[in-house]
Amino acid sequence: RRQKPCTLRELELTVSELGLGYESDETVLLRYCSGKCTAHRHNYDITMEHMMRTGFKKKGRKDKVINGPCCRPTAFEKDFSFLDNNSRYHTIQNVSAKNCGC
Amino acid sequence: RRQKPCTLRELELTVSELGLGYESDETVLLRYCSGKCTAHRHNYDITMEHMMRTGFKKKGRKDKVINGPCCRPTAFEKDFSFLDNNSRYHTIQNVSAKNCGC
Amino acid sequence: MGLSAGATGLYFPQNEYIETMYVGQLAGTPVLQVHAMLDSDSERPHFYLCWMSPLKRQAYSSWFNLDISTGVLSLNKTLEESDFSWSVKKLFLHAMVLPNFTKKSQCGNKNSARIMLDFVNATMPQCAQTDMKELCFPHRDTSNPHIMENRFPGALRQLRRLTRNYSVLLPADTLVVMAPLDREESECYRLLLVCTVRTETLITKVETSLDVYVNDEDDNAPYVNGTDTADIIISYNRTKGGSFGTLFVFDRDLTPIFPIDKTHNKYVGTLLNNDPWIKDTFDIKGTFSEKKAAVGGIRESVHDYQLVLKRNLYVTENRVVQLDYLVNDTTYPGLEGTVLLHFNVTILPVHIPSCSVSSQAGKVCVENCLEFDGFSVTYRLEVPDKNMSAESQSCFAAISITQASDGMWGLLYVNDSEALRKPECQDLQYLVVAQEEHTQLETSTQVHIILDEGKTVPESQQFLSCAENRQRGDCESMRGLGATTGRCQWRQGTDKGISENYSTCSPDLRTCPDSVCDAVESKDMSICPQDCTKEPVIGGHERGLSGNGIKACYGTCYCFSEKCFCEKEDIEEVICDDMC
Amino acid sequence: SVSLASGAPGSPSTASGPGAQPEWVDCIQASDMCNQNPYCSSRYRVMRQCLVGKEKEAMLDNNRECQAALEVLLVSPLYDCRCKRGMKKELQCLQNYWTIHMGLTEGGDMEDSSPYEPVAPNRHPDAFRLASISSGMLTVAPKGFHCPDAERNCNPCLDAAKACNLNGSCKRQRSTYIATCSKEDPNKGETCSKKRCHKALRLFLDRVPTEFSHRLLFCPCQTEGCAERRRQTIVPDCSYKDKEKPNCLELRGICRQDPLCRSRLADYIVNCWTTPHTVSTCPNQDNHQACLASYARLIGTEITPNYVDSSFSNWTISPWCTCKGSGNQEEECLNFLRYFTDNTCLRNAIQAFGYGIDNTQNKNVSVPGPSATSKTGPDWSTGISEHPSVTIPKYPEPRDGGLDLGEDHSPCLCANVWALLPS
Repeated sequence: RRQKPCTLRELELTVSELGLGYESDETVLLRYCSGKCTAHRHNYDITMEHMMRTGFKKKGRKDKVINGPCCRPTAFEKDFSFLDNNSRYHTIQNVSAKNCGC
Repeated sequence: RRQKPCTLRELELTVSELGLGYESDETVLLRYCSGKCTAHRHNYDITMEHMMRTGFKKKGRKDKVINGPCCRPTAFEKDFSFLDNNSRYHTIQNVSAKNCGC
Repeated sequence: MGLSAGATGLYFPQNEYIETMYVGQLAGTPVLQVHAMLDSDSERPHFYLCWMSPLKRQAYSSWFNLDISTGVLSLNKTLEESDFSWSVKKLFLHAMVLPNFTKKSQCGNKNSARIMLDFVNATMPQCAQTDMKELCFPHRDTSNPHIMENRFPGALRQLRRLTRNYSVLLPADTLVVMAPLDREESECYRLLLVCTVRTETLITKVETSLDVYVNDEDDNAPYVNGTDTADIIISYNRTKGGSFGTLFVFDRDLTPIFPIDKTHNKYVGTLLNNDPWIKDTFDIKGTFSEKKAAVGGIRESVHDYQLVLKRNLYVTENRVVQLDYLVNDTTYPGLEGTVLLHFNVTILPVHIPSCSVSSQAGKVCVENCLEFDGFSVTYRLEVPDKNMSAESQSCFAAISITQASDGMWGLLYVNDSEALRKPECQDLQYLVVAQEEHTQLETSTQVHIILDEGKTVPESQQFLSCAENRQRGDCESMRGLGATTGRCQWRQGTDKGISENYSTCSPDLRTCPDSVCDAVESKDMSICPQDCTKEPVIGGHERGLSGNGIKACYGTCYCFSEKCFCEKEDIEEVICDDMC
Repeated sequence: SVSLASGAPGSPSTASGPGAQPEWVDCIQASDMCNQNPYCSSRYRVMRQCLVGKEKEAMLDNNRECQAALEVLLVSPLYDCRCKRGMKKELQCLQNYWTIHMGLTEGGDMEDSSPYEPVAPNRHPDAFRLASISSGMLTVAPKGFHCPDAERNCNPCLDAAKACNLNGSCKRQRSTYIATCSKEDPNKGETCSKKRCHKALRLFLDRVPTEFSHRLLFCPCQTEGCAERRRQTIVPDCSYKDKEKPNCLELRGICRQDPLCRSRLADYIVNCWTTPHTVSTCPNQDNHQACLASYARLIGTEITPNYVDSSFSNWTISPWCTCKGSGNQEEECLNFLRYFTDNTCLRNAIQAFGYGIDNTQNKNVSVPGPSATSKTGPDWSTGISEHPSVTIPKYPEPRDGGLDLGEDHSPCLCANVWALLPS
């Protein structure tokens, strides 16, 4: 089970399946970021992991921190417009990733 | 319960308590990023949250994605040098955050 | 105080004199007396005040007179209050001593005495108010006399305070050396001086110690204690700079290493052989050390001499030579100032018998290659049968050999894994040829490489770095780059903190990690980043030699192309959940 | 070489009134003033030429032009100028100073006078002298360094490192010099670049307040671990040790070639060394602070001193040098070494820094105090004046038999010479 690095993935969906509340049978090629950022971690991340496990508790802290770089979009595709099932046009921004990074 | 936004926090630790494996009683002021980035979310994040809940399963995908911007250091403090308990010097990089961002 | 080297004739045994001056001291009052040591009975010291340079002629110099023959410094004028008006507290004068008259007023050689006068703006305290110690032995007179050994006896110090008007009861007011001294017998004499002061009501005795040093001069010849001959055999180790055999030369005199230009005991060595081969091949290196004689702890010199190779010796060189090395104590006046040392050198040729392929990770080694030093052997692969078929020729590129950077052996490695997939390349024959660089002497051996049936690699699989794996399961199930057995190998560390025995996944645990980025590993960083990486390492670690590789690591060491990590491995990875 | 102490007749800035601190012109201003005066600036140029070559000693002594230049400059502001410690362009100020004073020193074993402004005398000198008169200092926890958790091993040097790490500037500066001093110097194959390390150490000691830097250097130790940490403060493997130990006179010679080192060595001796038997153990009325500051400023020069080992009770400080191979100048060499290895003022100053001044009640608790000062000068012992009988005290026993010449001098042969003197 090799840890796949953070990359751009694609999935064909209807607009309704985006979960944004629009009802439209038009389809969209949703691009999203998934995979591991293990190789981009720093000493900070190892320390945060350790603190999350035991360190914070010992110091009476309840912080929840991210213990590694996140695989996230570094840019989004331009606006996407469609006609919903009530024949009305909508334009939505920043729904599909253009490229990803840690 | 109001969600604290992503900010820089401080904690005084010994080097041993950093969990990096070094044994030293010297102390360091560890700065880290903690808090929510809810205010910085996009349509993409709402879609990812929806896909993680049901969307991916329906499409037979097992992706695990980040469904929101992460509260992470945007810069680290310079090197930190210390003498360990065997009287040997070490210098470590990127262990303490300088400032945070979503 | 340092006497200039080989100072013969008159010299000051003391380089600094001090006295305190008060208001109202009359002209003619003696201040202090300087002394000079003689070298012969006929010598007569002539004392002069002098200036380190014309600049140093000071306004106040005319206030003093130095008696040319007795060395007594006295006042030319009565000291008035006005003479103490400035805030200065310390005036300096310089005295020099010559065996004859002179008009020159500049301090000639470096050997002059410094006179420091403390001017106190007050009248001289009466005897009763004077502290006994100060009366007898002024505390600031910290200068210790230095007397050159083997020199003429004479007065070296005036013990009485000339500025004080009291009568001397008993004979001793000058410290005198009665006979020539020998430094090799004692370097220093600690004298106890007792000053007895009697007033109407009281007798007080004050004691102090005075250390009189005996300076060294080169009055001892060098000698050999034990053998003056070294028998040396040079075989495998024939590297430039190699040193062989040690011979010792002793000298009871000192060898000052500072300042370099003023060494009074200068040792010069000369190789007497004028055979050019010897001069191009050998050198003798001498080093000095100071030691204490067993008896009395007197300092003496030890020089040790070693034969040094000025170049690498060829494997074929085979010779017996005798080197004669003359050690000369150039500053020793006597005749026996030299010692002759002999180095009998036998140089054996190195025979390159045969080549063997050790099982260890494809190492090819000429017999005794591990001991070779100073000459190099290169390895190459040849086809055993010159008129082999075209397909077989294409298989030939599958395996290659490289020279170990840190040793005398060759390393066989897979150069083209695609070629190994062809059926005709499952059974390969090679000729490994070893050649000595200079003499071009060669030897060779046959190598037979058979591909393991079960381990043929599917077309698609791309070779990744074993080091990327963080767990045993992933590691041992993977075919990694450089894996000599076809599979990566897992090493489980047991120590708690940062340790050299860290857990990691390796292509071959015999050579990786071993803190050596060897010839094969250095061909591709992902073969063994544990030994070769120059990239940052995250987590507790210690870098290897000259900053490469990972010598010690906390927990498990795993590496990606841009970074390595040292991390405890006992947790299931926490991924970012809903709190993002 | 000079025969004039400062303020001799004919020198420009005779101090006025007792104890008044003359307002010093710094040697950069003095040089500018001289350069604005054609008569002075021409001589100044000549003098710089005289000091450039290797033959500067001969030039100063025999070259007429050099001497004439020196005579003019003696009455210029350049003669009495001084430099401020840590001033801007400190090195240039020192170079200007030595341009003149190079030709005026007594030379040989006589120490230079300090180019820095004299230190103000200590305002309450008696405070520490009471404590230091007792035979030894204290072994109890020092006032200045209380240990937070008594049961755990008390380590004031660790506390000093913690205090530094919790101060942003100190932490950064400390990390900078440690990283520089422990980084391998690949091109030279050495473990580090001593030159760069020395510069980083000087920067640290110049920029970081003494409350942090002196705590790291002079923290008092009662365990070996603490003493080893204190020894490691300057990263000695890089800044201090070397393959071979040079002769100390050679080291002093090298230092005297460098204006910064020469100045700081002179300042150290002026502020940290008193001739034996003066009342106060430190110059400037027991001004310990001045001594510690001038010691710390020697770190990062050729003469960088350090604790020689991790002993905590009887520690010794020394530069990295030996008196072996000194020939007939061994006494001079040992005298120089003694400025560090046998310096009562430095020892008291360090102990005073660590052991708070007023803890005097446990006087009898003795820490092995400073070894008896036995410079090669006279060792005093006084017969007690009693009516009319005569008491002759015991012959003074120098430390470890024979003349205490420190490192490795053969003991002197003891001889009694009764010189009965004045009656």
